[in-house]
Parts: sequence; structure tokens; C-alpha cells
Amino acid sequence: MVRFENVGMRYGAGPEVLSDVTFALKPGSFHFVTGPSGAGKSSLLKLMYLAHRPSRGFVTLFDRDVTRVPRGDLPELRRRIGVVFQDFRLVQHLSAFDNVALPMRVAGSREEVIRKHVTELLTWVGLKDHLHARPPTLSGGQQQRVAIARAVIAHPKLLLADEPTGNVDDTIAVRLLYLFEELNRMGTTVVIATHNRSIISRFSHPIMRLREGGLVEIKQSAAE
Amino acid sequence: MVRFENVGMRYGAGPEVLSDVTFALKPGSFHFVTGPSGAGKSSLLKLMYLAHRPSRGFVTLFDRDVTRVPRGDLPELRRRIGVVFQDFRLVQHLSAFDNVALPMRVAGSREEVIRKHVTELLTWVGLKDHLHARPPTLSGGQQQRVAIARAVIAHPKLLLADEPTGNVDDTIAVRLLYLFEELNRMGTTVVIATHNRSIISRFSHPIMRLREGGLVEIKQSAAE
Amino acid sequence: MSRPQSLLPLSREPSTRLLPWIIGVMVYLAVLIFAAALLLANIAANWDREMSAGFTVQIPPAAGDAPEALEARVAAVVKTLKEAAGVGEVAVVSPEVTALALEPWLGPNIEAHDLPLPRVVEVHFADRATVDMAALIAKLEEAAPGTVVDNHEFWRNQIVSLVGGLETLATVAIALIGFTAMAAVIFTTRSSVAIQRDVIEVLHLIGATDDYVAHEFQRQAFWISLSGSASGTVLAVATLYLLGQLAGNLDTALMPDLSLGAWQSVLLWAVPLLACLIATMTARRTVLAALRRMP
Amino acid sequence: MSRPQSLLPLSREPSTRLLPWIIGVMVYLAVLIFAAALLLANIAANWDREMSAGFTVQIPPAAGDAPEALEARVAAVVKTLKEAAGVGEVAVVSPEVTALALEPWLGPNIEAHDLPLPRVVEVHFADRATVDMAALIAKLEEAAPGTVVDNHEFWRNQIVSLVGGLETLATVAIALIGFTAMAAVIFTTRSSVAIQRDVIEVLHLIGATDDYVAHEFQRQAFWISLSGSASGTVLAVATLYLLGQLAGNLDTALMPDLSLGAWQSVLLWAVPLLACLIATMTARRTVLAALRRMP
Ligand SMILES: Nc1ncnc2c1ncn2[C@@H]1O[C@H](COP(=O)(O)OP(=O)(O)OP(=O)(O)O)[C@@H](O)[C@H]1O
Ligand SMILES: Nc1ncnc2c1ncn2[C@@H]1O[C@H](COP(=O)(O)OP(=O)(O)OP(=O)(O)O)[C@@H](O)[C@H]1O
Ligand SMILES: [Mg+2]
Ligand SMILES: [Mg+2]
Repeated sequence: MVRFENVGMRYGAGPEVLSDVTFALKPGSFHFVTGPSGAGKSSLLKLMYLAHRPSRGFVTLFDRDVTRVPRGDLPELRRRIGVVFQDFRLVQHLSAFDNVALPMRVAGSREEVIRKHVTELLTWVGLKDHLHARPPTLSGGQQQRVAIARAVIAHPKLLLADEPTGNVDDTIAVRLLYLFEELNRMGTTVVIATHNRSIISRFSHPIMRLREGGLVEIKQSAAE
Repeated sequence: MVRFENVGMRYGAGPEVLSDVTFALKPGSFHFVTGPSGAGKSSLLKLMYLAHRPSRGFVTLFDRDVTRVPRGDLPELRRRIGVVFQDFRLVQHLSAFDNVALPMRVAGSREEVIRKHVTELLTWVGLKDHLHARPPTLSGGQQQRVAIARAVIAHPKLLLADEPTGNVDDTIAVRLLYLFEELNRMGTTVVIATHNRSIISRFSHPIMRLREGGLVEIKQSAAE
Repeated sequence: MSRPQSLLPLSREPSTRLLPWIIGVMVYLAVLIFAAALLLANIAANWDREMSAGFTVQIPPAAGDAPEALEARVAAVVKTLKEAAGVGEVAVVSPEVTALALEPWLGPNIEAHDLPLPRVVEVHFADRATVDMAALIAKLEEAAPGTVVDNHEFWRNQIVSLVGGLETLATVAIALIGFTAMAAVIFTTRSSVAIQRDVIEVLHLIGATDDYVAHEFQRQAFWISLSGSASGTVLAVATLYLLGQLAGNLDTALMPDLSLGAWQSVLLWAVPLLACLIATMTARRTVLAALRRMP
Repeated sequence: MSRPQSLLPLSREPSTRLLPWIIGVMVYLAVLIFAAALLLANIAANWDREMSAGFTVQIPPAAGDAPEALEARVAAVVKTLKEAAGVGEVAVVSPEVTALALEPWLGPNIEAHDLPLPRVVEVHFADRATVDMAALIAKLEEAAPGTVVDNHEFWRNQIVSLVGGLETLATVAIALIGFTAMAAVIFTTRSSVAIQRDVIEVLHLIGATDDYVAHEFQRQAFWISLSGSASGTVLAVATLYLLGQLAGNLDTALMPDLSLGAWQSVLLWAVPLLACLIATMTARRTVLAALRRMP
């Protein structure tokens, strides 16, 4: 599903923020990525959601070498990936509903289907009363839940979530993690970057630990 | 220092997001504000940093009724308040250094003093190597630390922090809390809105708990 | 329930609210200047036609000439003219008409035959190209010494150079306006792309194709420029009409005919359509270029 | 170490990069049109001065008149004129000069005295206001029947109405341009304020005064509009110079003097300065208005 081989990454002409990262994620796996602030968690995810290309090494996604994928094929690949950005990246002038509907609209789904699915999912994450609120009128945690809903609405094959519980309390965090596990059970490969130790320890999934741009260990679970 | 009497608040013509909130904070006190997502924590802080006016009731800050302060006096009041916004609100085109320097520049401090203080503080929060990086090139946790540095640089009399540790690991979170306690010891009144239970339980300070716009309890500390 | 909102609200963006105004003003000026250029060309063509239609020959009476001698010289001139290649109609102006033309100078109460007025012959070309003016003038001088040929050449040159200059100016002005309008569209679209970069980036990462994004911009650029150029054109046509009224109040002898042919009117309406087309294509290309710079 | 960066980089904002261009074009057009209006006023004043400086009297010879009779009538006319109130210099044009003026019509070889040419008297006003033209014309007719007075009144009216129309048009155009430029500044500043709303809000919450924020915008609006209007003016002056050259190539008799007085040149330079001032003040007021809407 995802394979990194000796991957290095830098922003512009800056220093390497990731170096010699090698790992492979099997389809249907569920991983936490952790490590101190600035270690490179978000950068690692950026490589996976094709927002950035590695400066060296190979990144393989869905069995394709991403450095060799022609530009025209990228949209199709990206539609199979759902992303929760650390800074949400909601479209500020669109309602919560329209934000969540975006991936389905881009993929050309029918409006009735969109309406049903989006309303259901937003209700599930506790935003039934805020379907038509624009992001600036939502609380931090509410925005985060919209971002999560947008990432999972199109049933992606690969789900990447960057600090998805930083603005919600532990009760909601656990509920959201259950959502991710539900998707995972249906075949989605899940990667979650987080600082939240209580979440990591509560769910026993393998942990990838980064430090200063290097992958220092892969533990099979926090319980180990 | 801060006194709320039967305060109600609404956004535009919407429903009340805060109602009948009454409390008083003594100078030099340290409070956590907690409660589920959407309970009104950020709204409560907005009233305190004068970004919003109450729709009913009285808010008293520095012994002045804020609904009666003439517009011209507001800047002077605001300079005594330091705020860490939940969404950081850094100026995207200014470096970390210039962002942190803003409150001092607005207050008319001399450049040498600014240079010394800002460099020192940014070093303390672990951003020595990122003084001249603009926020979009910083990691989530790094941006959060810049936002915190900007809030405390001018030694405010009242410090309001909204979810200041959502994007950093517990080690840094504790370090930042020590910074707030240090300021508190020097006389700053501190109010921190947070979901982070491990932080709340680690520092024994009074806790204000909100639920659905109401202040449901003020516990003297988590240990109680 | 929820109608999909416009994804990239180009027109709600404050900076792009400016665009219809800019395009409107540009189209307004372009249409006016273009109309002026067309009118100028019409006037110039008119004058040119009138002036190059023929020329005038004057046969002054020699001192102490008998009227018969003058008539003989007129006949000689007419004969020479009729024999010349390319010359068409040759008309001898009667002394009465000449006297009438001289009235402002000589006063009303002169008898034509009392005065030794010069005789005037008006000549029309049959085929301007085959006429060798220099040779003809020499022949006329031979046939009737003292004959004066006035072929308006001097005036024609003056006017042709004046009109030519004004037309160059109009062309430069239209080019400048077109350039500015295009620059405005490019800048505004770029600015819009920059402002909405976040949205575009999200769309891009969500799997929207470049075409999907470009289409959103292009569609809105089309409507914005259409509204701008339509109002600019309407205003310009109104201005032209008002100017026409103003000119109509003047003596018509002073002003040449200020109206455009049907074909020219069509050409005029092409200006806003062209502006619209340029704006739309520019928007599309700008967005696609910006997208191509994304990974 | 770290120089403070510009807080509100108005000029780096893509939408405001458009502003100098807009202002430049507006100032360019305004200066050109203003110059045209000034020139028109000059030309009109010139013509008016020339034409209202005096008038011409023609005394045609009666049929079969002796030369002495004509001279007597000329003398009577001159006497009447000299006695009239407000009339200054009175000059009798010699028959030779009159013949010269008629040369295009009569041909070169006429002897002035052979022809019963009308005598022409040129009259200059001493004081235009005190002259009663109607009474004077009646008196002249009495003194010498058949006298024709040509006071150019018809032509003057034509030209005055033409020039007046063009000046109204120029005024309207300048007003339109000024309005558009001001709208552009307002829109762009608003757009800038909207785009930078986050920064302004942060500054506001940090305790910056309205004046502090407005000053940042105002300063940049000043420099942007200065650069725009300066280049517009330079281009306009260059265009005027080129037009002057173009006009100079034409026969000077055809074209009136196309140059501005020193005072008018100063007035012309006031256009860009005014544009600059308006832009700066507009920016300031827009920002302050936006700030006042914040809590
Ligand atoms: N766009 C960028 N340009 C340049 N440098 C960047 C950029 N984004 C991140 N960096 C740098 O790369 C390093 C790793 O950043 P990254 O965002 O991957 O960290 P992270 O592990 O996600 O941290 P956090 O937990 O704080 O979000 C940091 O030092 C950061 O300053
Ligand atoms: N600008 C706004 N306009 C309208 N409604 C708003 C606005 N900001 C917040 N709200 C609403 O007010 C309520 C309280 O929001 P607030 O941001 O105070 O919650 P919070 O306690 O900070 O939540 P979180 O922990 O998720 O940040 C929410 O229901 C939210 O949707
Ligand atoms: Mg990160
Ligand atoms: Mg909040």
C-alpha cells in the first residue's frame, strides 16, 4: 500500500527534514506516527498525500512509484486518499455541509447521494445543528470534526490524519478514533500523526516514532 | 481583576452561546477553563480580550466596565492583555521574530530592547533555529509556540490562552505551563482554556467547567 | 436542502469587484476611440473622393483681350482636356456662376459681363490613374498661356497627413487600452488565484483536475467581463449619440457627415465581444499556469 | 540582526499591484484630456480675440461709377466710423492688397485699377462693449448705400458652440476618470483591508490604535499612487510632445498655436498631485471606516 525506501525530503534549498526513512505499510493496517514537535510527522504525511515529492529515495503508493506518475494521473490517485490537515484547511466561505461534500462533488457524485451521506456523517460527529454554519462561526473542535468528516466522506483507501484530536476533548477523540477503526475494518489503511498519549495508549496499534527527521522505531503497540 | 455578572453572549442574531455566567478572578490567580467542544470556552475568552461585547450582564476588567469604556481607551486596555488564540493568528508574511515583536512595536519599545527580549524568549521555547522562518514554514507545534511567545512578550497583566498545547507533546506542554506559572508568580492573572486532562491534573489550579454556555462549576483544583 | 454554493466566488472577492469597472471603462474608451477612427476614415475617404474626383482650370483674361479671344482660349483648353487620357466630363462654368462665387469679394451688384472675370473649367477624371498631370498642365499652358490648374494637391496632402496622424494615434490608443485591460484581467485573475490559493490547493489535494478548477474561474471571468463590457458599450453608444446630437446642432456645412455604415457598426460591437473573449481566455490561462506550479 | 518587515505589505498584495497601473492610466487620460481642454480654450480665446477685435466693411462700386464717386463713399464710411463710439483704428485697404487677396479667383495678371473692385475698410474696436453694431450698420448704409458689414458673428457663434460642446465633453470625461480612479482606490483599499483583515484584527487586539493601522495603509497608498500618477503624467507629457511634433509637420496656417502657457502647465502638473492626494486620503478613510466596524 505505502512503501518508503531511503526517503529524504527537504523544503526548497533548506536542510533535510526527513532522511533515510524506510518502511512499508500493508493494506488495511493502522499506524500511529508520533515524535516531538518539529520531528517531521506532517512532512511524512505530505509525502503520502502527494503534496510534496521526496528529494531522494522512492515512495510507492498503490503500487505506483509516485515520482514517475504523470501529472494527469495524480487527481485519480488523490481521490483514493483522505486527509485531515493539521490546520484543517476548510474552505472558509463554504458551509460545513459544502466543505464535507467537496470530495464527492469533485468525484462527480449525484446530489441526492451527497446530501444523504454528508448529513449522516455530520450528524455522527455531533454537528447536526451546524450543517450550514461556515467554518469561522464554528468552535475549534467543531472545525476539526468538519475536517475529519471531509477526509472520510469518500471512503478513501488510505486515510491520513494529522493531529486530528488536538482541539477536542477525550470523549470526542475516542469517538473519532472509533470512526477511523470502523473505516479500517472496511479496508482503509489508516495513518494518524498525534501527540495525544492517552489516545495512543488506549488503542493498541503499531507506533512509528520519528525524531529529528529519522524513523527511530516501529513498536507493534503501546501495550508492548 | 476580571468580574462577570450574569453575562450573556450571542453572535449576531444567533442563540446565546453563553448565558448567566457569573464569576470573579482575583489578581494573580491561575484558572483552567474546561468543558466539551462547543461549550463556549473560546467565547468566554473573547469577552475577556475585548474582541466581543456581552449581549447582557456586566464584564469588569481592571476595575472598568468594558461596555462603557470609550473606543479610544481600548488600545491601552488591550496592551495589558496577552492572548494565545486557538488558531494562533500569526501574521503569515512576518518572521517568527517579527510576529513576537509586534506587541512591543505597537507599544513603542526600542529596537535593541525588542531584539534582546524576543530572541531570548524564542530561544526558551525552543525556536532558536527558526527566528527568521515565516509561520507557513513552521510545524504546527512551532507555530503554537510562536503564538505563545507573542502573548507573553510584553508581560501582560492578564494572560488568556486558548488551547495552547493542542499541537505540542506533553514534554513541551509542561515546559510552557511552567512559563505561564513563572509569569503568574510575577503577578500576571492567567486563564487557560484546554481539553488536555493530563495537564489539568498535573498542575493544581482552580478549574472552571463550562457546559452548553453555562458555568457549571468552579473546582479549587483537579486534585480535590 | 443545501444548494451547492459557488466554489470560487471570484465576484464576491473585493479585488475582483473592481474588474467589471475596469473592463467597462476600457471598453467604453476603446469603443469611442474606435468609432472616432472609423468616422475619421469615412471623412477622409469622402474628402479624398471629392478632391481626387477631378480638378479646376482657370483661364484668366489677358489685359485688353476681346471676349472672343478668351472664348477661343477656353475652347482650346477644353479641346486639350478632352483629348487627354483618363479625363472624363469637362464642364465650362458660366461667367454668372463664377460671379456668384465671387460675390463675397466683389459685392452683390456686379454684372458678370462687365468684369474681365477668369473663365473656370471643371474637370472630372474618368480614370485617375492614367492621367499624367504634369504633361497635361504643360499641354494646357501651350494651348492657352496663363492657364492655372488647381488640383487641390496641397490640401489633399495636408488632410491626408492629418487624418493619417490621428488614425495612428487612435490605433496606438486602442492598443494601449487593450493592453491595459488585458493586464487588468491577468493581474486580477492572478490576484484571485493568490487569494484563493488555499481553496485551490485543497481542491487540488482532494483530487480535482486542473480543468475543473480552471473552469470555475473561467466561467466567472466570462460573466464579469460580459457585464463590464456590455455596460461600457452601452455608455459609449449613448455618448456617440449625444455627440451626434451636439454636432447636428452645428451648421451641417461645417461638419462632415458623422454616421457609420452598417458594417462599421457591426465592427464596433465586436469590440466588447473581443474584450470578453480575451478576458475569459486570459483567466483560464492564468489559472492553469498557477495550477501547473503546484506539485 | 532583523530589520522590521513591512507590517501591511499593500504593494506585495497581488490585487494592489494593479493599483499603480489603474492610477497611471487614469492620470494619463486625465492629463491628456485636461491638456486638450486647455488648448481648446486657448484656441477659442484666440479666435474670439481675433474676431471680436473688429470687423470689415466692404464698399462695392456701383455700376458705371466714376472712381472718384467710390472714393467719396469710402471717405463717408470712414468718417461715420471714426465718429462712432467705441471704434478705434480705421484702415482703408489699398486696392492692390484687395486684388492680391482675389488672386486665387481672378488669376495673377490683373491690374487693380482695371477692375471695379470693392474697397475694403478694416475696423478695430477701441472698446467692444460700447459699440452698437446695429446702429452703426444703419448709419453706414445711410452714408454709403450698398455697404456690406462683415462682423464674423455667424462664424463666431459656430465656433463658440463647437468649442463649448467639446469643453463640456472634456469636463465630463475628466469627472468620469476622476470618479473611476477614486472608485478604484476605494475598491482596492477595501479589498486590501479585506485581505489583510486577519492582520488588522490581530493588530487591533494587540492594542494598536486605529491611527497606527491607518498610517501603514496610508503611507503605502501614497507611494503607490505617486508611482502610478508620476508614470502616467510622464507618458501623457510625452504623448503631448509627440502630438505637438505631428501638428508641427502640418502647415502652420491650418493649425492654431498648440502650446500651453506657464500657468497652464503648472495646472497640468496639479492633476497627478491631486490624484495622489485623493488616493492617500481615500485609503486612510477606508481603513478607518473598516476599523470602526471592529469592536
Ligand atoms: N513549508 C515548510 N518550509 C520549510 N520548512 C518547513 C516547512 N514545513 C515544515 N518545515 C520544517 O520542517 C521540520 C519538520 O516539520 P513538520 O511540520 O513535519 O513537523 P511535525 O513533526 O509535524 O511537528 P508538529 O508536531 O509541531 O506538527 C520543522 O523544523 C519545520 O520548521
Ligand atoms: N463567530 C461565530 N459566529 C457564530 N457562532 C459562533 C461563532 N464562534 C463560535 N460560535 C458558536 O458558539 C458556540 C461556542 O463556541 P466556542 O468557540 O466558544 O466553543 P469552545 O468551547 O471554544 O469549543 P472548542 O473546544 O471546540 O474550541 C459553538 O456552538 C459555535 O458554533
Ligand atoms: Mg505537524
Ligand atoms: Mg475554542
